[in-house]
Amino acid sequence: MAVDRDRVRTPRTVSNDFAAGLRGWLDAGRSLLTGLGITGRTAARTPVTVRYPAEKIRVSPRWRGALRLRGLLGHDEIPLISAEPPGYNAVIDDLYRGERLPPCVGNCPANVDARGQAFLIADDRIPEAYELVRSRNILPGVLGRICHHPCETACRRNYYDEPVAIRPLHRFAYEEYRKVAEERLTPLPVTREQTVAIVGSGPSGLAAAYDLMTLGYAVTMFEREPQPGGALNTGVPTYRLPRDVLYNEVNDLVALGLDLRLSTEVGKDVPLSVLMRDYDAVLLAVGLQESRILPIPGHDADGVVGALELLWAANHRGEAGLRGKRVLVIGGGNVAVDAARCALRMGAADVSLACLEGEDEMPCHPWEIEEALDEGVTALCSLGPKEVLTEGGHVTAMRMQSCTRVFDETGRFAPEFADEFTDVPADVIVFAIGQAAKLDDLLGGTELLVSGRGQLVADGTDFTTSVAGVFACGEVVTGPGSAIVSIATGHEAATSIHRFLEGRPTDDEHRVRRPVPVYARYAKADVAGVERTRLRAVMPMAKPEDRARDFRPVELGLTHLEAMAEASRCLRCQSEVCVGCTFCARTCPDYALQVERVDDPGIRCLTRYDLDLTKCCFCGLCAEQCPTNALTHTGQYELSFYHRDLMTFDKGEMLRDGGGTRATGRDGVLPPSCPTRPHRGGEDR
Amino acid sequence: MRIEELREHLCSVYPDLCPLFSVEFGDGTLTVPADRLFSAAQDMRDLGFDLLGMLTAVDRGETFELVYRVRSREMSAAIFLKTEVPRDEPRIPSLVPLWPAADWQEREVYDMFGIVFEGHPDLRRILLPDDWEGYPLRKDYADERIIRRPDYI
Amino acid sequence: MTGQAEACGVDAHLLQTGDELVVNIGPSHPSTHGVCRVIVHLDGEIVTHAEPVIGHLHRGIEKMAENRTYLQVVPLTDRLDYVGSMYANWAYCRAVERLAGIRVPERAEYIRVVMCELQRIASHMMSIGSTGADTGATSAFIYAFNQREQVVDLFEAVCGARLTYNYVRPGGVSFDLPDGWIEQCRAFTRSHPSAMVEIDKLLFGNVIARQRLKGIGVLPAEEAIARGVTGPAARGSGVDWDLRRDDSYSVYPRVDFEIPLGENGDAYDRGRVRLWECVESCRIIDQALAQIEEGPIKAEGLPRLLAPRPGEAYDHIESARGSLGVYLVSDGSVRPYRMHVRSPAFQNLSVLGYLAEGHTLSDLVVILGSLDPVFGEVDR
Amino acid sequence: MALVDDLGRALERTPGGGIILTSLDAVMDWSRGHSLWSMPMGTACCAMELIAASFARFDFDRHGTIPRADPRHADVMVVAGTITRKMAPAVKRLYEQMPDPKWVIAMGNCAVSGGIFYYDTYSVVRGVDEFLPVDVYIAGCPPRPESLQDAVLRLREKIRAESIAPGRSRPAKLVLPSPTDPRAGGVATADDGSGEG
Amino acid sequence: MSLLWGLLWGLAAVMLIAGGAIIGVWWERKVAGRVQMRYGPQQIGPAGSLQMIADVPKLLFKEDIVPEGADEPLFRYAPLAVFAPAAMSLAVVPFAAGWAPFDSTVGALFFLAVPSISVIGILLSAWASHNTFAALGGLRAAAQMVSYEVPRSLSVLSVIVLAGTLRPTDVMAAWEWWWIPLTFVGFLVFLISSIAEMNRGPFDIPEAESELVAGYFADYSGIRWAVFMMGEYGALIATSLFGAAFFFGGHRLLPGVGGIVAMVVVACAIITVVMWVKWTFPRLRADQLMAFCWKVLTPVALVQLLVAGVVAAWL
Repeated sequence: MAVDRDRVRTPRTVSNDFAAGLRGWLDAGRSLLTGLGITGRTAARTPVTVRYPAEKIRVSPRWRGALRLRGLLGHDEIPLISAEPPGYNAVIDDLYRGERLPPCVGNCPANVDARGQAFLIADDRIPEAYELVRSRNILPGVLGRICHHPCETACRRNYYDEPVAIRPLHRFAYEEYRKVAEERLTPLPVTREQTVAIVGSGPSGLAAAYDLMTLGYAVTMFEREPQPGGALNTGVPTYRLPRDVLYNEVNDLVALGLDLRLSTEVGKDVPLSVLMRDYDAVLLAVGLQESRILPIPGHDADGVVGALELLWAANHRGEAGLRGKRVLVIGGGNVAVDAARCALRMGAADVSLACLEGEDEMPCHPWEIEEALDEGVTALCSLGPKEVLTEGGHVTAMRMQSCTRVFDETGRFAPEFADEFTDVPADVIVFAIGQAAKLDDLLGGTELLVSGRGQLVADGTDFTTSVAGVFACGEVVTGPGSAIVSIATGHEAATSIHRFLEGRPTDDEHRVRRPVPVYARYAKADVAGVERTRLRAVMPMAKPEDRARDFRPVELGLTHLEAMAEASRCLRCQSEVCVGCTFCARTCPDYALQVERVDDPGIRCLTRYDLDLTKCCFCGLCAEQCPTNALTHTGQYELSFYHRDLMTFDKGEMLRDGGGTRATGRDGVLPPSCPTRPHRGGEDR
Repeated sequence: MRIEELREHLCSVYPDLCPLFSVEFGDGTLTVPADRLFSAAQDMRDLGFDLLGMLTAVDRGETFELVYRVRSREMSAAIFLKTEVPRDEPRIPSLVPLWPAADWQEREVYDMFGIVFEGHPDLRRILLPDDWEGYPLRKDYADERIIRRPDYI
Repeated sequence: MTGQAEACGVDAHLLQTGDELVVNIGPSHPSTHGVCRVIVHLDGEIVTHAEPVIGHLHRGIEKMAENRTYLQVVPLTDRLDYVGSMYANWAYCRAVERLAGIRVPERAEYIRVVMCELQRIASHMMSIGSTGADTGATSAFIYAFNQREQVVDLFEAVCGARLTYNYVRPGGVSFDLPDGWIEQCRAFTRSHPSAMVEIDKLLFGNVIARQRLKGIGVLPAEEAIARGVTGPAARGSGVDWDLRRDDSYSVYPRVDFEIPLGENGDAYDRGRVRLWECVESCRIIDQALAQIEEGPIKAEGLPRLLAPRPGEAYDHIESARGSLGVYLVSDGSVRPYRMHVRSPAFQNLSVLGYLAEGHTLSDLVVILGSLDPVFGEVDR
Repeated sequence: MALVDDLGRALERTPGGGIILTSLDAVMDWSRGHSLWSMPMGTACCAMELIAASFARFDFDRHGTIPRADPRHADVMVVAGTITRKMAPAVKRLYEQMPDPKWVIAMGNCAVSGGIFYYDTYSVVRGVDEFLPVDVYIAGCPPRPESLQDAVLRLREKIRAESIAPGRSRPAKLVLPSPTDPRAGGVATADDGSGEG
Repeated sequence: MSLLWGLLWGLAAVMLIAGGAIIGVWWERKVAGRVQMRYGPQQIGPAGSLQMIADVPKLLFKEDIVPEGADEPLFRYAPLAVFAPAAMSLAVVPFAAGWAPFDSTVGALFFLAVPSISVIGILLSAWASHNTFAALGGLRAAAQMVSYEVPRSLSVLSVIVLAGTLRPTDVMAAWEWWWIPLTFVGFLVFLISSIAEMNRGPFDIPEAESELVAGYFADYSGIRWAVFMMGEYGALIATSLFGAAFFFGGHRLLPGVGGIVAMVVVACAIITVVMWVKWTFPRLRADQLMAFCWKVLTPVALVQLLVAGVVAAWL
């Protein structure tokens, strides 16, 4: 222990005095001499003074000097995040390391630049916004409707009031882009002679195709179904995704130069070995085709259907023989909820959904199950399927066992059942507990390794398979997941193919991986009493009762003005440009900041940003609350003025260069941790 | 005296006032009507609560709520004594005879709220100039010199 | 200073009452540690009656707190006890955390303890220094102040301010320790005890200072308890009462330290108690820095506008002057309904009249200094 | 100051006096600037920085500025800290007791405008310039000791514009000569520095 | 002729003290700085030596405030009453062999008696400035006056007993080497009591900085306050020169012209020690000073006188 070493021990009691008599007097004399000795020794040492005008103390990087704005709306440009496909990860990584990556961009699996899109839409440059989004998320219109929007969960406005509606903005951009699509779609030049074949036109294949086309390769795509889109075409119900949106966006790609061959099944019409010979690289983006059925007694009775087959029927034929029947859907994921809602729309008398998990831990998205419950689906939770009860080959009921716990303490899937059973009467049982890939005819005649359970063996990070030149991406590698995750794997696979075709190893130290962002969990800001302009644009929804009757779309889009207003709500996080969100003025204890901005859509600028330095108490709360890092404390401390009115700084002066006004303090004082930023209290940048 | 015995003693002596007392935190609250304040304080003093920690008042609209915090060192327990005083004539017996520590704190409460402590040796304003009219910490204190910070949250 | 008396509103008749001379140690005086006016009735050089008049720095912080959100009150508490603003921050934040039921992460508690022990050293340096200045040894004040400058540098490196830190927040602390800070702090705690021994020799060991300080302003133990005196002023009289050990909060149970006590309760004992408390604080800091480990520094998921449940909470800590308590009443809105600060300096100053009888004028100044009042906290 | 004032006026009237007066002014301003004895009117937190400014680490004595507690011996009153309405008459009285060529530095936001105590208080004077003529304002809460020394240097520049003869001050550049002067942004300053008396 | 010579010498003494005060104040601020780990004045002249050049004209042109209710003439001329004794006591200091500006037979007695007049000056200024604090300071000075005069005289007496005469030049002539160790304790007593007499160092009770703010010269501003300062530094110079002469042999240390230089050097050393003592120790209370003088300094001085007497008798 550091202190024990030195010889300073605290005395039991502090009151001591000179001894009485002569010894006391001698000690007193000696104390005078020791006093003189101490001052004498100190006089010999060099003084500790900092000779002010010549030498100045280097203030600490966190010194809270006068405030300064780094950038101002309308005065500085918002940096857009875009780069050539292989280099995009590098751009995202150094933004993240320099703490300049906005949370929405960071949390999106494909790192779509939502901040750039909001800026462009607010600036009324909507086609550019669409193209900016399309460079990373290949189907903006489609995902504008079905994405599970992780960007909105990470949006910093959750902390202040309500998150920015980023997904509806994608959808709005798609609708605006349609008007100007023709003249903007010019085929991408083919600059390299190597060719790439892509099997399957799902989102991952399309993303890879787009990347490779921008790099100059000639890409041919083979699709088994008569219409493109893969799982989006067959799996997603039409009330959530009208098919024309999907086909328009795929045709955009064809217009850009993609050679798309529909209803040609690789493995049947064209053997895979031929493809591997003719093309320099092959990408298997086939997704998952068949839904898994639990091998429980009675599973082969008629009336038992797989979820994918039901959804295919609903999407294409609009009729699956469920009129007036009681339908029971087994499973708790998004596919199960889609199946249940489709059954409802196909005239099923009563639809119920049974899943292992409890009320609040269902794997599907909360807003999905809410909409389903509104439309009349009944959810039976914590029930595990045991046996199908049949009567003469027809399904009459399903015996379910109540489940007490789904995951054991280490989080692995090990459900525990209590021994009480309930019989749920049902005419049709739909299994939506997972999908699997049907690869036997595709891989016939090639040495591609297949795992025991029939899954393709592929590297999860490089998306290479056992055979050189053959790559795989999408749900066939990652298993069932969301569309945006497949698109992200598409981009990674395209990078691997590009490196393979250029002869470089697919994985070396130059390859930059996407950073795994960590964001503070925001407490829900209670929005009571918050003025209307700060709140989120309300997405108009059709009424629940007439929604359930047919397949017309559920969510209706935003109008032009609504979208621009919503886009201007974006705080432009980490862009070091003040957008006048006024949260610094609200949190200042002395009301020293007055921030006013003009808010009508399109023309959005900061009319007033006054700092009254006479009232500011240099407490640093404003700089911490600033979401965009625009407001910072400089190192300026020499703040003497002759007139009191010189001490109020207006918008122009706030932009002054913070560095060297006579103070040694450097600018670049990073407000330590805006409560919504990752906890790595940044050192001086 | 152990804390448990203290709890029984309190419940037995003041059954009607239902004192709530948490043993684990070692502090409790005793709400006493104004007239029984001095006797309750005297009991506390005899029980061994020799430190008067805090003495303050809160403006509860039509009444002032006086909060005393007495602390005993051996038992390391603390009791909040609370009383209500009507707003129109706020009079309460002073506790200076029991704890001299209350002297200046009562003068401060008189200065800020206008609550008169009977029996206080020298009840004058302590923080504000002597010629100050009005009692600032009352919620209805009107003073044209105050500029209110705009309600901008 | 002729017009001193009129300046402060003492009317003329009070000046010459009989043979007693009324002297006004005015609100601005080198040795009143700020703005305190003492009306002294002198019989020759001997003080017959001394009455401190305070309120010259009364800014109505408790009234202001009723119109600020819970986070905006923290910069206000900096200005309460400006020599030790880390305490006021911590006491207020503890009251808010107890009111709103916020759990503070481990690392934040350790950082708070280290910061407050450093603040105790800085505050005691100011107090020991001003004892030296009152008795005339300005060099001792400057030596003590140099130690305080080193502590202030440590604070500036962590939270960016020299005096008003606004560092402790409800739910944790606002910044994490910069890298390299812990070594700098360890170097200080190693060199500080020997500097304390040197100041002890220079100031308290000196025969002239002992004559000036011993036997001055004797405060008996039971009188100290009765009058609510806490902190080093009480420990000088032998009252063995320290909240860090007796009411053991935060991570103090995990560090061991001694409580220096005086015997005869005079200005000398109060001064030396403060001096040896600084050495003990160094030990606490070393042990805390040894036990600290990585982790979050702020409670997760705190809303921007804290609105705790209606109710009340009182919490206190051991500041450099005594038990500093904050009593918060909340009505469920984002602003506290009532905030009261139980100020130890206010309580300790109330014994000045009692102590000063029978001493000379120069001793009155020394007694005032030994009670170590800071008038931001006295007048609030 | 009567003796000095009529010396100044006499010099102004005599034909050749102007030259002597300017040189005498130069000497006097130099000497007053370099030996500004400060009267530390420290009330609150800024008093801590005021003390720190005159101690070992930021030595004020180097600029010839000694803290003199007695108003009679001081030239510049440094008002450091919040001035409440109970304290104001004492500050006013002490200012009047200071001998004549005297200046005031308002140190810290509380002295400049009440700072953090501007809103919601009933007892704070919102700025010392309500009852004292202030020469230099220092922003900061509390300002660093170097800011106080910078203010003393600023005051020296202002004194260089003054003269013994009343009402005859040379125009001084009152806008701060700092490299990136907060006011540099093309905004017309309050006055062009003609400097009244 | 002696009147002209007196006027001339008076002017010379005032100039010497003014120059000494300027250097003294600068040296005091430097010593204080170094003791307190800082630099002291630095900006004017090499190492700030010309700092007083900036202070003096400022003080000259300061407003000369006479507080209302003050006794006008008394107030104006009290500082002179403090300054004059210092100048006069300089007259009897034996600078060269057999030469002192005013070589009277009772020079030593004159040197011991004259400085105590300055206490009257202090009382005058305290009474005239109609200020409670000044009055307290003045009364304190008067109360403690006698207590330090007695040991001061006794300590010088021991040297006179050895020399056998009161005339400073003869004392210098009779001075022997071994007197230094013999009368060293006497020198210490002399030094301590003259510090008390000059109201400096641990005994600056009349103008206690932290209690009475500025004691008796609280209400003097500008040049009148400077005259008080010159009085104080004048006394300091005179006492250290006298101490160097009587207790360290003054010009007898080195033959010829070197003697004066040696004397001045020893005087500067004494001044530095006095300043060092001022910035190290806290301040005594008035009654503690009197107790210290009567109970400690006077017995020690008597013992020293006894020793000196025995040695003188044995010689």
